[in-house]
Amino acid sequence: MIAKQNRFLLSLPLHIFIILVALIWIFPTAGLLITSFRPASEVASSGWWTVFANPFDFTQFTLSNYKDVITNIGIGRAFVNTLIITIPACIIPIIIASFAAYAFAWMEFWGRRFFFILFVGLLVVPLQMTLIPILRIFNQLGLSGSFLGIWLAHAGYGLPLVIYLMYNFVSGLPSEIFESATIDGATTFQIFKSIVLPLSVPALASITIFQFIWVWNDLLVALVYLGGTPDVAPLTVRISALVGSYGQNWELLTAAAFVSMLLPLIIFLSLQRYFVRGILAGSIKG
Amino acid sequence: MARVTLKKVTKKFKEVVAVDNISIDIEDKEFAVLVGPSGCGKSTTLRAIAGLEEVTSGEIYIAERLVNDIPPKDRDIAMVFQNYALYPHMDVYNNMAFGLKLRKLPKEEIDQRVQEAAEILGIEKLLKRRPKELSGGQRQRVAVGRAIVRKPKVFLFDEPLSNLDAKLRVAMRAEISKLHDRLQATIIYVTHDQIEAMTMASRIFILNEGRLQQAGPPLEVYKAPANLFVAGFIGSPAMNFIPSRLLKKDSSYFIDAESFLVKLPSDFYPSISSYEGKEVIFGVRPEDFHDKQFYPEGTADNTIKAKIEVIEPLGDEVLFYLLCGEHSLIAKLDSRTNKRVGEEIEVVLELPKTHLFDPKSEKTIV
Amino acid sequence: MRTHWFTPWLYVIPALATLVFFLIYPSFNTLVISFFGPQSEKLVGFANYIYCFTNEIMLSAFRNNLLWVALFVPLTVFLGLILAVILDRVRYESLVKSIIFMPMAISFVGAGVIWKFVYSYRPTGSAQIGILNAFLTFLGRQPIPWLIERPWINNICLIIVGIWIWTGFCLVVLSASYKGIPRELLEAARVDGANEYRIFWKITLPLMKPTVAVVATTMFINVLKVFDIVYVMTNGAFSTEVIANRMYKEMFIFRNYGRASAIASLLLLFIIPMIIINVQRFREQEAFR
Amino acid sequence: MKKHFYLFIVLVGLISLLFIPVHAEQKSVTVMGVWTGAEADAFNKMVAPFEKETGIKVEFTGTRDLPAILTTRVEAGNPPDISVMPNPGQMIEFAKDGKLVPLATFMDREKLLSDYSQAWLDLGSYDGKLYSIFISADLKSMVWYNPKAFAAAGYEVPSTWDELMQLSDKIIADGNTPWCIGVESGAASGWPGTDWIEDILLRIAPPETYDAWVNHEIPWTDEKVVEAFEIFGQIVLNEEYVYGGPKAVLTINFADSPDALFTDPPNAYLHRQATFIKSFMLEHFPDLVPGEDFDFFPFPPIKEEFGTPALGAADMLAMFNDTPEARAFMEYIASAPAQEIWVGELGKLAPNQKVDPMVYPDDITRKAAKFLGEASVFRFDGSDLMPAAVGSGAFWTGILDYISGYPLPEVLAQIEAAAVDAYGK
Repeated sequence: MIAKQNRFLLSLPLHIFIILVALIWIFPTAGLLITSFRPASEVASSGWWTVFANPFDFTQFTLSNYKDVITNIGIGRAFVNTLIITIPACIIPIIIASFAAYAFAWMEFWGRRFFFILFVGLLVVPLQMTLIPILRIFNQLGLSGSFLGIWLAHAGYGLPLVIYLMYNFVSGLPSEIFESATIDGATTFQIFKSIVLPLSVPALASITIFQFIWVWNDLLVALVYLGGTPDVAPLTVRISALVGSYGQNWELLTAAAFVSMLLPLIIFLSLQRYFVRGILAGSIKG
Repeated sequence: MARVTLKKVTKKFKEVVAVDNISIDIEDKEFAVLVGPSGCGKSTTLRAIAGLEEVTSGEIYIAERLVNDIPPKDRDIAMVFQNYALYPHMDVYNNMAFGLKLRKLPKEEIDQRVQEAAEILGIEKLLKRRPKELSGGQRQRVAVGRAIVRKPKVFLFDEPLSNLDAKLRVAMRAEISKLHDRLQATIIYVTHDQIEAMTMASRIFILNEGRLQQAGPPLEVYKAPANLFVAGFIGSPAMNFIPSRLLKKDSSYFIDAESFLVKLPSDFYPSISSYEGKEVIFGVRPEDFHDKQFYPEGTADNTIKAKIEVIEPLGDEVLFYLLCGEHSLIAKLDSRTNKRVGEEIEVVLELPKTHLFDPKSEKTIV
Repeated sequence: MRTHWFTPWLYVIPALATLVFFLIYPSFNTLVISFFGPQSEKLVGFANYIYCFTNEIMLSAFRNNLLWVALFVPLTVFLGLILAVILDRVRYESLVKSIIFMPMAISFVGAGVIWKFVYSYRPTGSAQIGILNAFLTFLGRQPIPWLIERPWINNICLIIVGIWIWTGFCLVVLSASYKGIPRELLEAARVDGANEYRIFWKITLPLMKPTVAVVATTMFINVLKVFDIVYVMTNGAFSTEVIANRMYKEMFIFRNYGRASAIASLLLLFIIPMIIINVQRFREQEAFR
Repeated sequence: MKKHFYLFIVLVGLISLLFIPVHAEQKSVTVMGVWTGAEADAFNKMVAPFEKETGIKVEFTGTRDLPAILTTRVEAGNPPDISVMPNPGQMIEFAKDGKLVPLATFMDREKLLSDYSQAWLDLGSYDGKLYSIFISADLKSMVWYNPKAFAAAGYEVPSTWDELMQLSDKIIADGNTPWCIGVESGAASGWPGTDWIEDILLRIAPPETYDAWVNHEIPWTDEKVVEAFEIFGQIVLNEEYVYGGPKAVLTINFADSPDALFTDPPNAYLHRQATFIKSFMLEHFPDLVPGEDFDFFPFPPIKEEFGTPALGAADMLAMFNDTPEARAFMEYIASAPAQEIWVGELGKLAPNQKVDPMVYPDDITRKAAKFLGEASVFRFDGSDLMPAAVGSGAFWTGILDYISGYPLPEVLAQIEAAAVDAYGK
């Protein structure tokens, strides 16, 4: 047995490495956070770390950036709009993709491989190229400017990656579970609902996060399909409108960046506990 | 009534023939064991009965009903998997209740059935646990319990004990046998372990390379193997096969193995006459050798001399690895034998129990 | 699984319909337009494609994308993999994971601002507001204008921003996969006397191969589509142009739909090798069934 | 728990269904623009009286992604009623494609002629038809300085190019740096340099040469263009002339670059930039007093015979959908009262001649307006008139390449290649 102390020494480089990486990663963000509390004139003239010269001098900080952001973008309405857009725009593609991933992973059908490859290949389509043809059809269907339109659009753009990630997970489930459920009398849909979905919770959690962040941070799709009037504009549109046309007002941008980061981070932190190990351990191992 | 009948069932995976024209008839309430080495097609056969594999040709009947096109859930069967295939996200109760819920049974009945099964298997206290909180043996019981609650006509077991340790395996063996008596249902059980097959089965079906080699009650198969494969597969240690020649001298038949010559009993003669002077394979089970010191029937016609190479004491019996000429033999002898390694020993063959096989067709001659 | 022939289609059709509408039809449309002139008014044959392979800026965009592929893909995947494995052993795993994932939650404009602060350059002698140059000055060195030092430094600086953003994605997906590996396998290897390094290469990595392939493919596609970072930071000036940014410019700034479509079609073409690799993996997985 | 979740989803779904006909059936006009931040606020102030008077709601979307959004929506047949044009070049393209509504169909020609100078009307026209209205202008030919710093150092405001260069040399001799320049501007980096080239070209060649250059009737390798670049190069490529040297020019954001005028001691004394830079200076240094702490003098003449032309840029609106509401709105923004609110808020200049100079916030703005109004030669920002592939593409990158040290012939040859391709000649 290695002594406890010894083991700690062995893993010391490991801890140092992790902490180093974490520091590198957090540094730019920390700069952003501190900048968001500094007045505009300071931002342009000195580095953000200079606040540490006298960290308890609170006069060098200001909440006015946040005040400006929150009051100017009409945050309540923008927040509601964002949620109205984001929640269905996450749920719809994940449901559609789960169905498809399940079929691709566990069913035999003609053209299965072809369609799977096609679906994954679509990951590369630049969405900018799709805007004009789709908006044309939307206009004819009366979908432009409607929430339904933007939900479907986000679903479409998100699908390839979601299908790809879901397939990777669902195809890795042990086949005996499916067979056992078949013999227990489950239909393909019951297997999907009672077995595949519950077992895919870790994958669903991470995919939800990705899709959520993507929709949450989207600007272009919202502007094109929904327009930017205040009654429908999501946070991103409002925030980007806050920054002057010439790209000035960095201090507002930094504050806005933190306001808009908040919810995705909360989602990430609260879903993180689903990334747990070994749900399957009991079924596939003796 | 749950007979299970396979008529000329064949299953091909692309070019590979996994099951080759198998016909089996399993009686109601029988404990049928499909046994064979891995890759012999036994699991595929079982899965075909379950409906998990579609057969390439042939017909499967369960309870006199053609089930080829009937989905697994309507075949009135339950299956226990080698890896148990418990639903990892459900507790034990729900694992067992899942199939019943799908069949929309009333809640009270589900409760009652699960309780009953849990009692039978002694897992009443585990109902709230998840599979990963259970030991291997407990998971095994849950898997069986899940099959029991369904009250199917036919139980299918796919190597259910192979993931358990040796002691637990012996205990579970007995338990499954008891369960069979209690449930009064047809059981089809797949294993590669011939001891499991011998101890549990009312009838065993030996498969090799996708073909049925022999079917019958375990002892019958043991005593009268239909061919070289069955003879070698059933019994442990395996039967000794000695390539030799059949000689006729003075109207008696002899086995000439170059290093020894033994005289066959007269009741063999009718079946072997056509092999006179030809190559045959002479088969002797280890327990049909006896130490001459303690076996008075030894004569010059049934005794051979051999050198002891290894001795493995098993308790009341001892395995002797012998070398007789160029033939390596294994003999299971009385533990009183006091010879040492390297010494020579005289062993008596119990000739009426020996077998002769045709080296070309591998069929049993006698 | 045995199903009625139509059942799988019930599961696939919603996805298929959505994709046909939002991606397949527009891609087809793009392919057609790529053979037409700027406003799709006349057929020009392969002229747009010839432009793509002869125009100097396009060629430098191809070179830069290659650099992105060579650095961004392996680094994000490898860093994600290493972190997924070693973070599993420390108690503060979720904290570090959150930190590394955080950039994913920042919009590209926000990320652009952050990194402009990092790379900011002020003339020698005046206070540096960029952390990198402040550090160099502190060491008594000359500050470096990171984003204009071509051809390597500025491109690498942009790639670092990409890595900073995307490693979190790789980490989260790979970590989920790593946690799916039965611990017994790793323990068995440890008992067999393998050191951690060998375990990683001989056990962990092979078991995670499908997921690593998925993540690598995703990152590869990301590189082909990398646009926001370059657009926000340099807009392709100082030899940092990339294919997707060029496409955006041709499409929306120069309003040359033909060329933009040709570039988009080329992006589709470049993904084909990656897809072929995925097909093979798909086949392998089939073989296990 | 689970049930609540489903209930929540259903609720969200229902609520959002209520929003599906997103735009109310009220009389309204949709307007799209690049204006965000303070400019969007000013725009809202400008439309408030209009909304009150007419009952028409103005639905404004301000986005810096205007080129992409506008292109997409126009191509898809779903344009806003009225939009800001990114530049006259793009306006002409839309007009050429027949996407714009000619304004003469409903606007009073007489009133337009009395409100606007012919130059503005011509810039808003294509093929003899008026398509867009300018609502504000910026003067570009200005050199900003800090009068207090000038006084302290004993410097005089120069009135000719030679005096300017002598002043520059004197500043160097005093151990200081004369100029501060920043051409970094995110995705649009390089544009401040294009203004230099344009201003210089107007001062070394007749306006006809400028026009020929803008229309690509003379190549980029023309000696006058080369000369303009070289004059710019004398300043921008000279480590002593420009604060921080060329590297700093490339990396300092244009909005931050005038900060150098107000350090103590000043990092630089001269800054050439348009009227709008004033708002940045005031934002970074809120205590500055216009006219006292900063002022401007016209970008001086280089060759006497070409005088002091005014270079300018302007914001223009054009109409895509011919609705009564859109007509009313176009008429409103063309009017002096609307522009008075707009320029008063932003310190920009008004193209409408009837705008009372008193609405300008300070004397500096009035001085700029006067300069713009009285200039004998006025030219619109050339890069805005060129096809985007040149004016917002190769020209910008060319400036950056030149400042970063690329040989001039190579830089110009590259822009020329892009121009040949874009103009089709």
